[in-house]
Amino acid sequence: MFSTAVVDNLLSAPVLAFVVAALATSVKGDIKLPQGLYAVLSTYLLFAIGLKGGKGLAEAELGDVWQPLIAAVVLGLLTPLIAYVALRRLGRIGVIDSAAIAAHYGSVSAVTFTVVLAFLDTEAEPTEPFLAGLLAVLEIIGIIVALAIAQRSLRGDDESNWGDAIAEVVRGRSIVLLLAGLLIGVLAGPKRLEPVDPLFVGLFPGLLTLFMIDMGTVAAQRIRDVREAGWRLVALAVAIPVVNGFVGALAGSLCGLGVGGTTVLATLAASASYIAAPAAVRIALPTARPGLYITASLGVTFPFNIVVGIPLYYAMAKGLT
Amino acid sequence: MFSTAVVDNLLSAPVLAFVVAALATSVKGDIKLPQGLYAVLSTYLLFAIGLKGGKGLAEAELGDVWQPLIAAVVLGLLTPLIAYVALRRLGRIGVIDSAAIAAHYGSVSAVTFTVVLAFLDTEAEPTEPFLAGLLAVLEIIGIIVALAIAQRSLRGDDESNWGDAIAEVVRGRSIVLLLAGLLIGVLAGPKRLEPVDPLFVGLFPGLLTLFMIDMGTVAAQRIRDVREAGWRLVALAVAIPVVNGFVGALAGSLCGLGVGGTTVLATLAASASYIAAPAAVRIALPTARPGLYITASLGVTFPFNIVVGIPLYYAMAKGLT
Amino acid sequence: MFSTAVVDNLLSAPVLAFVVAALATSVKGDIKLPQGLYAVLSTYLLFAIGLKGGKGLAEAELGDVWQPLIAAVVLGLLTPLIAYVALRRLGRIGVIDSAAIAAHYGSVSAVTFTVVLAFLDTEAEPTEPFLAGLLAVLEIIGIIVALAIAQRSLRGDDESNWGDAIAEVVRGRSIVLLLAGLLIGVLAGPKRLEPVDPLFVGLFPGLLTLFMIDMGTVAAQRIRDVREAGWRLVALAVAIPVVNGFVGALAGSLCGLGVGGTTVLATLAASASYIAAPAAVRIALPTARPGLYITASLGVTFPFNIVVGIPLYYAMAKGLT
Amino acid sequence: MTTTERQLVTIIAESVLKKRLIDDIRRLGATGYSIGSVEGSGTGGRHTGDWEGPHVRIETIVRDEVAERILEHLVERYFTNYAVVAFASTVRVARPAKFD
Amino acid sequence: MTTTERQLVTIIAESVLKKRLIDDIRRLGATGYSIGSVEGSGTGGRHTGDWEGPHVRIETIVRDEVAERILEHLVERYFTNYAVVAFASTVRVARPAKFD
Amino acid sequence: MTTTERQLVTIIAESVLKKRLIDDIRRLGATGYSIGSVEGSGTGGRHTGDWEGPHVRIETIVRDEVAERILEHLVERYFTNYAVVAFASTVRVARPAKFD
Ligand SMILES: Nc1ncnc2c1ncn2[C@@H]1O[C@H](COP(=O)(O)O)[C@@H](O)[C@H]1O
Ligand SMILES: Nc1ncnc2c1ncn2[C@@H]1O[C@H](COP(=O)(O)O)[C@@H](O)[C@H]1O
Ligand SMILES: Nc1ncnc2c1ncn2[C@@H]1O[C@H](COP(=O)(O)O)[C@@H](O)[C@H]1O
Ligand code: NA
Ligand code: NA
Ligand code: NA
Repeated sequence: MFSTAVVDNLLSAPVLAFVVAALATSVKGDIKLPQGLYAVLSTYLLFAIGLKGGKGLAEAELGDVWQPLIAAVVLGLLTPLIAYVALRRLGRIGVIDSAAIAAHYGSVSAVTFTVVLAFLDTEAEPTEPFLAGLLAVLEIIGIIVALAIAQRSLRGDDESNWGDAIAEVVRGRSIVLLLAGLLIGVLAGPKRLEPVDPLFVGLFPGLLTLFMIDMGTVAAQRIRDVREAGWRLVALAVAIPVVNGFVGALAGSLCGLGVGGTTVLATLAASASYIAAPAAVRIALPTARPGLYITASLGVTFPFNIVVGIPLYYAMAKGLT
Repeated sequence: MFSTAVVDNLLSAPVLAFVVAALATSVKGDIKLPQGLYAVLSTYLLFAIGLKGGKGLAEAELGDVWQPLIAAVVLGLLTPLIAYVALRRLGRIGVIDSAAIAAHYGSVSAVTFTVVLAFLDTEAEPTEPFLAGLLAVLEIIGIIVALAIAQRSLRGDDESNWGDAIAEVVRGRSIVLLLAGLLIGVLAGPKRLEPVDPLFVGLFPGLLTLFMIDMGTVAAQRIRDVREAGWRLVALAVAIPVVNGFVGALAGSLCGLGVGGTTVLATLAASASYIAAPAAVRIALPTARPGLYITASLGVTFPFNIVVGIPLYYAMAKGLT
Repeated sequence: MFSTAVVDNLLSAPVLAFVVAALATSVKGDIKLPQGLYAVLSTYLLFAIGLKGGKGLAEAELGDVWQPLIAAVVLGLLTPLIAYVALRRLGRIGVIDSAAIAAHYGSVSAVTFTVVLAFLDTEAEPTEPFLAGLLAVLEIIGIIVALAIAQRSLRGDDESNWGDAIAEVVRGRSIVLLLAGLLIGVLAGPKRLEPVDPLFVGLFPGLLTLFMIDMGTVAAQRIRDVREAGWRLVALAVAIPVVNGFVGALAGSLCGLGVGGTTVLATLAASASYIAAPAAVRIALPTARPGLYITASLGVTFPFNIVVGIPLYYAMAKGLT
Repeated sequence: MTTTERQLVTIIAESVLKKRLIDDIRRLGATGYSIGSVEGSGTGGRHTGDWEGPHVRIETIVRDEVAERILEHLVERYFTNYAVVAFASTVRVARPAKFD
Repeated sequence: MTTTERQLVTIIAESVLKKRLIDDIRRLGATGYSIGSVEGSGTGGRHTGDWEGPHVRIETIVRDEVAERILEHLVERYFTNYAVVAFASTVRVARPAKFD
Repeated sequence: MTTTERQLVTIIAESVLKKRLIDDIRRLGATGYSIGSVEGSGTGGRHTGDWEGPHVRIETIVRDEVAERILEHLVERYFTNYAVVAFASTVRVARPAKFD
């Protein structure tokens, strides 16, 4: 039951591409995609996700949306706090590094989001159409909360950076592309967007698969840094998503999402950002060690969520809804 | 009626993407597409337009084509002259700068061409299949005429540049890609090209939409230069396309094109080049100020045509045919 | 009969694109695709070919595969030897250069492979699903054999390079992408890969056509070097593929492939590598002249196979099976 | 022809710093700059990877004292926490006024 | 080992000039060149943008007098009307003949 | 501020050599490097083309003797058979230790 879900997920094109690319890289096989394709693909994915969510919102009633929206905000506050406390107490990690890592777990991974959607498709599990909207909300709040923690502990000196970092996130490409997609999707609506469906809907799984090849090579390089990070952090990089995933599943079922939507919200809560968060943290907390937060989010949590986490959160969602 | 056409056009994916991207940029949001994607997309668009036109020509009879072809040549002569006179007399702009700007209005914008085709699709308005052929003709003649004006007024010194500039246009990527597409389309014909339709037909609206995001960011940056250009030029950058558009609509209806084809010809006449022309002008008229001709064509005329002009020319075409 | 096949092939989008681009380049028209697109397209093609082959292998029985596999190995041994002997005896070319060129003819051109598949599609000629597997086998063996020849004649000094060169091939992007595609295709199978078919199946002919534009420009530049290479080499660059093609056709018919599969195997045997082989040879045989092996494989043999060779091997296959 | 000596300051830094480095050098007196991108690795051990994009390579031609200021500023502000390398060299330009 | 001094001339210019700049330096005696691309901004105010593509950055190693000629030529021919920056610096090469 | 002189070694080479050139300079004492890409042409006549990709342009800041070693090594190992150009120039760095 759970095992079959794991297999289904593992044998889906995107996850399989990720694993194969990671293996190839670890045996020194050159499977790197050409320079620049990575940026093009992530641009496409973010914009396409936005469009999808926008089309959904165009048809959704406010009544269906406001509860999940609140749930997302709450998760945006909770998940970084959970991560921070765990890192401080159990991980014995310093204030700055803990806040830096927490920012990554407070934010979300858009790619993990797309993989869970693809997974639920193969499981023929319907999902609410407006979930991409929650993605945008979560991506921002989580980072801000975690940076706020850091600021307080740093007595808010170096104000400038703090402000810049927020701007970095809110005006950053990932958020702006996502919001632009949402806006266009809402305004145009599904009917008018049919001509662009072949690109933004039809090619989505394929381009996601190509992207996962790149992710596999990158993650494989990160895994080598795991030693430097220490077993404590590695353990937490598995434990935190599971806990946050469960909190997310709870929130999803309470705010009336179906099994599909609950699985997605759980996955979002469990996922760790490795694009928006690192950029913001690098600016706001320059003394935090990227060797820790990148390894945790990209080297451990991302692969874990992609391969094991998603089916796990799916099982949680089924149990709770 | 006209207003609904404006709304239809404004809410189409490509135009909406243009507007949203321009707004995002004006509030300092980073929605720039990755370096290099711009070049790839414009390559695709030009080649795909060529293929489309080629397939059309393969099926068209010479009888249907020759009149529109003559109309295109005439427009290639008239539109830059109209622009030049208006810029000299009404704009009080110097010879060189006037000729430089006129070259842009004499030539055409392939992107505006694709947007009007997409618009007519949504209006379920049929278009003649060979229009892309006219695009190629217009793109070249207009520039040459305007450069000729400049040459005469410069007493043809600096001959070399003048020749180079023509070569620049005729051998430039935009023309060559367009002609290559036309040739391949004519030789292979629709049947043999079916295997490549998913790329060159199916993805066209979507890739155009992505491209318009880039256009939006670029145009938004140009709009800032409008002050430098002065209100006179800005007013002319709206007036000239309207006049040329009307002349184009007249020519279209006279040469027996339908409402669709007439709208397209009017839009071509009204559109200003911002790729082939600038490159040619930069070489042929180095003393002309890009701050003027780029701002006029890209900062004012392009957005105007995309948002207001196309429905306007559509209304003209309906009135005249 | 043969002539119609030549015409069919010549008027197919990919071949037409190749010829038109080559002509445009030879009249100094700028039809070069944007920097970097080349790498993206070849990445796509290799991975897509692998997926296709993998899906095929997933459904094939071992019984169908082992004979063609042996045939491929035999061809991997024979074709470079034939090339080497011809170059030494008839071409009067030195040991190093002969071995270097032979490595190119021992290996294969994945693009030529895709063109022959597209050609057979238009001829409605079915092909065995596992042929891409043979591609991978042939690409490696042929190079290794030819380098072995060189090594022996060089009394194996400079061992390091020799080993590096093999690694260069086996770990090189073209092989790794091909194998990754094969592996993913076999593991996931056709059903699970349906979501990615729009990208990897639907767009294949179109993206191949774009790629052939680039190939046309590159080949046209190479043709200029033909003088330097000398008529002997040029003649051999036509003769060797014909001979190897015939040997391939024989092998194909003997190992029980149909007309389609036999045509493909013949084309593979006849094709010359211009990606994997040059990289390997540059490292293993630094004193060999690229002016010779690139001109032969890319400037002469590739165009010959694309335009004339493929229909010829098709005719051979029909005659032999 | 007569050429004048100026300083060419080259800065290689992680791309996240791009915007602020441009602002900084402008503020410190640079009249212009050129930016390319490089991948690389150094003592920090971290290589440039996809997830973070390549490094920026900023070149700016300036007067000696401006070069001084820029290098000082970089040392104080960035060298400790960021992957930044900077160096200055003497170049001859034909139109010194452009860089003053 | 013994190295010899040569001049490295670096030219940053709007991409529309690429072809002619290459022809010019070849004609003036350069035996080769390398071209990269940069974005940038300067006193001209215009930034490099998509519609025109990035600037070209041309490097050529030449003998002193060739460097002279190239800089002179650039000043006369391009500096007034085009966005061009050029500078020369002294470098040491191992194989001077290659650049003569 | 006080700056120290170091050598900037720039290597332009066909891309197939990238991996080995990096290994070589590391082994010869470079503490880091930056790599960009350029197209170009020279006396070898062959231009960089799509099928082989652009050239790599490697920059490494090193101590004088390391620069010596690198240039020597390049001459012996690559100059005869490969399209390689290399040159060294003196630059001033703020943090010399980083390059030792
Ligand atoms: N010795 C060097 N020469 C040239 N570039 C270097 C050198 N050391 C570091 N870099 C560049 O500076 C970046 C950061 O270096 P590091 O802070 O030492 O990790 C590297 O990724 C390289 O791009
Ligand atoms: N001081 C400078 N240092 C480095 N590059 C410059 C400098 N000034 C201008 N540039 C480059 O030259 C181009 C044209 O400059 P400008 O003609 O001043 O607009 C700019 O886009 C930059 O790429
Ligand atoms: N004089 C030069 N200045 C700058 N780069 C050069 C020069 N000569 C050659 N190169 C570069 O080195 C590569 C190989 O040159 P070559 O070995 O002479 O064919 C060329 O493709 C250029 O990128
Ligand atoms: Na999260
Ligand atoms: Na026009
Ligand atoms: Na072969």
